[in-house]
Amino acid sequence: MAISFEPSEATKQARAHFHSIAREQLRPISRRYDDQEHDLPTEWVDWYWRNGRGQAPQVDGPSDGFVQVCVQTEELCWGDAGLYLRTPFAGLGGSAVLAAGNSEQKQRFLSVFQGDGHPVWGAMAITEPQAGSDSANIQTTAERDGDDWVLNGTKIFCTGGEGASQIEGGFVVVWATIDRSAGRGGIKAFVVPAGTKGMTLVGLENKLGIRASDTATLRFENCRVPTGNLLGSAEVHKKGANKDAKAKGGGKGFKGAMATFDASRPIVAAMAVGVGRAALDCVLETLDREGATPRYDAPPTEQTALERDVIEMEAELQAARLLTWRAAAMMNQGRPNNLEASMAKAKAGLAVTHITQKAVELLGPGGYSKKLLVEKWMRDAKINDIFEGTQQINQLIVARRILDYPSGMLR
Amino acid sequence: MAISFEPSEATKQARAHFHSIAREQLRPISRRYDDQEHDLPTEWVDWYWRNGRGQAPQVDGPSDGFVQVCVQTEELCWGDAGLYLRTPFAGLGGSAVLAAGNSEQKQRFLSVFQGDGHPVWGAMAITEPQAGSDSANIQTTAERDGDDWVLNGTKIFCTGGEGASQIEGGFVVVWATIDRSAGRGGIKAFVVPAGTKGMTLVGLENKLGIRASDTATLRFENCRVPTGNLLGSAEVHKKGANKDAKAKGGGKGFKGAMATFDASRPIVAAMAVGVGRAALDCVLETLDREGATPRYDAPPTEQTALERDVIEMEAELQAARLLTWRAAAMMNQGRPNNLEASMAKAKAGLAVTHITQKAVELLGPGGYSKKLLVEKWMRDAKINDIFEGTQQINQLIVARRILDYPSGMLR
Amino acid sequence: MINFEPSDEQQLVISTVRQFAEQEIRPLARACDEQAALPAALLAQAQALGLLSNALPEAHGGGGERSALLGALVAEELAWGDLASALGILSPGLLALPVADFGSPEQQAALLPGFSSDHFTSASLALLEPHFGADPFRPRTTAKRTGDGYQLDGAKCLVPWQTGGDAPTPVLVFAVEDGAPQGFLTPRDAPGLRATPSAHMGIQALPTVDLELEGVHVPESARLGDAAGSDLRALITRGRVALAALGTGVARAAFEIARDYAKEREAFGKKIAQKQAIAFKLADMAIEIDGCRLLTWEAAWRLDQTPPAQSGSVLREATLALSQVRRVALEVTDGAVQVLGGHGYIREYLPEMQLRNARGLASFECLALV
Amino acid sequence: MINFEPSDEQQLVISTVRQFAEQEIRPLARACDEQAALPAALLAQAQALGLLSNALPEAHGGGGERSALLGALVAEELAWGDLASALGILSPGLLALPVADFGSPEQQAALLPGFSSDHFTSASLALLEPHFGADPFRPRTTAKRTGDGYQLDGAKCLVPWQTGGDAPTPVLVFAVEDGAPQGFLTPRDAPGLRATPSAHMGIQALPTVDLELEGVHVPESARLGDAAGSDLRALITRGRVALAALGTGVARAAFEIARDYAKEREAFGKKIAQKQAIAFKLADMAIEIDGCRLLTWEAAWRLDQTPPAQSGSVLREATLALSQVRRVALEVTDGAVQVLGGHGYIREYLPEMQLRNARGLASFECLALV
Repeated sequence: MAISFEPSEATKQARAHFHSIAREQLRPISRRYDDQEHDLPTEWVDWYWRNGRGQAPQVDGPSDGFVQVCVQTEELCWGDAGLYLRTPFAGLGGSAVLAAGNSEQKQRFLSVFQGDGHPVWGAMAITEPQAGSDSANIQTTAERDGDDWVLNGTKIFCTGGEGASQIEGGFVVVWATIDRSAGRGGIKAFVVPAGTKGMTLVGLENKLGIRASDTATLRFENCRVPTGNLLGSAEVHKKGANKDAKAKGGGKGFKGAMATFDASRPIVAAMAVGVGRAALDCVLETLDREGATPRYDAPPTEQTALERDVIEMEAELQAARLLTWRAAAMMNQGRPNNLEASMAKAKAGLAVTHITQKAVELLGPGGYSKKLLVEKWMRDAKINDIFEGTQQINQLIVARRILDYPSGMLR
Repeated sequence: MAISFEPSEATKQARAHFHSIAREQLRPISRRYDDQEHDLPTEWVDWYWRNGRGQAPQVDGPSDGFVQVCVQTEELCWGDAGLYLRTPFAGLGGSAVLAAGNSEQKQRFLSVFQGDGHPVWGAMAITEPQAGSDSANIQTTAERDGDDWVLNGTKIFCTGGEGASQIEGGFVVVWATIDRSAGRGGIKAFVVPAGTKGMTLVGLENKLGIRASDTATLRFENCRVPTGNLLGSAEVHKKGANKDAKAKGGGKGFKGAMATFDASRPIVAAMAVGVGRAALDCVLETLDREGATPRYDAPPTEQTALERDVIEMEAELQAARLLTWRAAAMMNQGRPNNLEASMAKAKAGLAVTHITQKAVELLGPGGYSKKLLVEKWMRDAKINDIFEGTQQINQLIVARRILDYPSGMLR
Repeated sequence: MINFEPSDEQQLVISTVRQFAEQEIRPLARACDEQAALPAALLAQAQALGLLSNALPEAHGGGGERSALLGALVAEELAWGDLASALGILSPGLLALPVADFGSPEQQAALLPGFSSDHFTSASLALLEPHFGADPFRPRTTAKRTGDGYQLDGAKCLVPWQTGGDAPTPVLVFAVEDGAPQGFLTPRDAPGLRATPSAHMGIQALPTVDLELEGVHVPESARLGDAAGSDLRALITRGRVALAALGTGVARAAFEIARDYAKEREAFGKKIAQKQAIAFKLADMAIEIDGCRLLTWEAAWRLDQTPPAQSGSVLREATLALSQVRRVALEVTDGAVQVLGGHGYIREYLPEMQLRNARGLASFECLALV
Repeated sequence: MINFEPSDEQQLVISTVRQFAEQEIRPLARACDEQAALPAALLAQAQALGLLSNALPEAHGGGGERSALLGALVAEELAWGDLASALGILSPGLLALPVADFGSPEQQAALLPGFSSDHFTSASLALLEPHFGADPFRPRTTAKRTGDGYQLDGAKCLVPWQTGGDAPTPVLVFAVEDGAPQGFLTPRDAPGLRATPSAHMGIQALPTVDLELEGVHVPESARLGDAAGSDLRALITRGRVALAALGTGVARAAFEIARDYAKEREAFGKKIAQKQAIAFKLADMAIEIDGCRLLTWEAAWRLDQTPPAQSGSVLREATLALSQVRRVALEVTDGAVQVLGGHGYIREYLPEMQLRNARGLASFECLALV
């Protein structure tokens, strides 16, 4: 088929469906859970869990696949990105299980998300106090002891980490090294079920935005999980080891984590687009109401600064959205999208940072006040420039790809 | 005395003087010598040489010192930066002699610039085909042979290199290594008089802008100069050598070249400000003529994009000018200004690139056409982002200074 | 279904034009700029590819496969080779496409067959005006009804003015008639029409003129679309999509040169591409260029979902795409000059020319159409 | 003679305020933001420095050393400590300085002595309005002559509303009388005046209110400057210089935190400051901040060459400075958040607060004066 920008019928229906959820379920409680940081947004969690986990109506016909997922994510985050992140999802932990787990593990850890029980959460724990975006430098250790792996270390910035570590049925996928001398090759992922002894919720971060989301610090002290909770193989491939062997069995360690990011980046970018659109929509609605709808045919010397700002915001947002959809569409075809996913994430994070900051400015003192949600969206938006790989990390990945440099050539 | 932005009387008079030179001598021939690339602008060269080398009227009272030099440079470059660079000056070569030469050398090489003879030029040759801004990596060699130094190598991007190498009385200061194993410590400066055997003018660059200026490639093949033409000492200080010794005698080698740059950067920044102001003045005059004078009290939502652009251009230009003056004022007090000079150069280069590019846009198809000089100023301005240390080099110097890092810590 | 992969047919066109740009346009780009002329042979070769002909109605000898998206794909590739050459090659479309979209049957029959031939037929459109603050949507040039036609008065600038081709075609002049802009097919040798060659910072190889129109008389039949007229908004929309595609091509070309230079050039013992300041700049360029392309594709695709007469309904998307491209093409070409340092500033390398060309995009309207 | 070095006296003021900011303001900044309040003790300590008193006329107990430049130097240092605290500390000037510049002898005698004392006297100015597109130069709030005074009607927002001090001072409300804006000294408890606490993304520690004015009556003597009136343009000019200085301080504070963090933090085996992407960003911040400071100094210095009533003649310079500061303070604080990465996003470090505070600069006018 040819290039097309026409969403499938299923995508259109899903968009409408999630838009109404965003409008009716999320927006009304947005301000409250921004103010009441760390409170569980029970209305949303329960509503979502009870109402088919937000499932969109089934539609026959072709599917946009991952692009549709992006559209859905955009709609929910148009509603509220903080609450979206607090939704009872398997989250990045679930993606890791899907990407690197065997079928028994998928069944064991993920079926609860389709079950009839209470809401559950999954999460992923990678970042450590001294590491930041340097995920190859993981200090948390996993040592084999009989039929168990014993984890020791501290993880920070674990999105969804409270729910995943505290509520029965949930789990945290923890990245730890089983052989520090092996560098990246020694890093493996372990599923730690909620409530496992030795896993402690140390605290939750007070944040600039996405305050409804629980960003946790988790401590692992002699935390034991059975060997069956290791995702992928325990084999360690040292630097310079046979590449074939790496590709076969070892690809589920560090590279597995990275592959999870490739898959998650378009979703994260779509989150960003949703927040940015919320702010832009608010500006456009205000302008319409005030009879100041931007002109696309203004003479160059008569265009207002406001018109130019709005045009730039619209263009930036749409560019971010299309880059996101492109990265998602490549996943539909099973094509590697490491470059395109990083492009989308880098662009979306930056674009919505600008768009939301500009929206606050354009709305004047009102935009700066807490009477509108725009100020909150500006605070929420900034996370997209930071988490799941900062702006700089994504630039780095893009740069390596376009230069065709291995990581050693450009750091 | 307290902080003051009031130029001295001498500076005011010099400004008026050089402004009228710029308007009457340079502007009328601007377009011609842009079109007739590589032609010597004889009207300007002769006028300047005959008319007291442009000397400003003597004024009693306090002097702004180097700040006045910046003001004068700004005025001339407001006239035409390409012609300014073709002015019979001792140039950077002269600055190097002043900074690193002994009194005999100063007399021998510089007196001709005050003399009654024909116009003469000085130039500095550092850059090499494979080195770019990496001036520590100089490949041109100087070998001692009896009472001579014998130079071999090729220099590119030598501003003023045609006049300095071809017209009797002029000279080129050539940076060459006398001991490659010593790295920077082995780099020394040699004065090569115009017409010296073995120095060949290979060619002149065809450039984007400043086309009236002669950017030369010079080849040195067994080019002999007497030992008395070495600036500073022949002693080589190797890496890790005693710092005191370095500070005493060796400071006139590589560090001497760098000091020349510190002194020249505010002047180069002032050149940039002059070109940027030419473009901005043209925009402001056009707006005044069209009854579209920018308002400084426009309500935020009614400000035109044009007004915002002009305000930004004005602010950027003035910020660049003040940073330049600050770096120059520090020289008056003999204070090290490496940080401030690099700040000024970086800011001015970038600011006037933007200002002139914007000016072309704001003037529409007319700004893009060759009927106005704005398109030329845009082409001229870009050199300020590149020569005498690119944007990146200046950022690097600023970064090292603010981080208090030696060069080895940040490259 | 949302899809970003060109079809086989689209891919074939891209590959063909890319090869043409690489082998025929790019090698001549510097010389064309310095000599301020486009070789007739290049235009003839390009015409032989049948890009325009393919888009014209079958009834008049064309292929009947009009597609703005295909036009955008072609424009990007041509401009990757060289912007001035691309504008020259696409210039027949400045008359042919408006006539195809709005022309009366008689106008179509008279003018279109010439553009479907293998010979390059030069053509032009006069929209931009030289006064400060000129508004392309609301020209000041006037068209007044006279007894047997119209009288045109005003001034135009940046009008492509190539010669060559079997017969000189009229220039399509936009003027305001009773408050609404309309196009008038004006013979190049009409009394009262004076063309003065003009020169610009960039696109030097494209011959352009300033036009003065003083009491120029054209017959009633010269009005594009006859009684029905034409829609300038539709043309500007198509012009903006074309410019967006062209600008994307210029930016991509400059980016690639900068990238390759950075991988070759050493400083301080490393390739300069290994410096974050350079590498990240290149990464940003790549991201922005892809964003521009996707915005352009979307606007073009929307045009293809819309009857030509209603093209103006896509003005928003076209404007968004072009506004990004104007910014990005300038930033990328300026950045490429910067990456090349001293070599960026000399006319041995292409980025300085690409910077001059890219700066023009801010002022252009309807210098090409899709 | 052009000189960028502060005099000994200027340097002494800078050092004193810098020390105060470092020792008294900064340590409380986070707690003030979280608790949305400024400790009375902090305001009292700041008052004891005599910054405002020094600028007021000697006739009313002040030091008679009014200097906008000194005001700018002070503002930068205070805001380096914390913007909300700086605004609180400077808020008495919102009434005292306009009264010093424009007040009638009676108004000066009644109001100024209180501000020259060692006690912090809260004061306020109401200029900004809540409607979309509000124009600070042309308020919508109206002042109508009545038999014995004026009737004020309208709405204001972002009005600093501290309490404390010996006696509550009137709020200086700007309203349009016969087409020209004038200031009216309005008692806080005037019937018809309703103050509702407001909350914002940033400057949370500064108490602010929305004001509604419905048929508020003030006597004839409430008009600032009596018959002569006052010049809003002059006040806005002084407000812009103050904001520019404050914004420079915020940016400098965020820059320093980012710089120090980058020198401490390791990634991939190196300090992150050793990465060009970080180092160059820090270099750009430093350059832009210095540019902002110099522009601000120049505007302030020009104010000092101008009689207070003609301050409006410096509007251009003040606007240029503030326009740069608005951009730079936002970019630098956003950049600081970025340099700190995850730590930039949490409320353990100051950059996230500085970003929230800096964003407000775009909407502020006359939240402080020099």
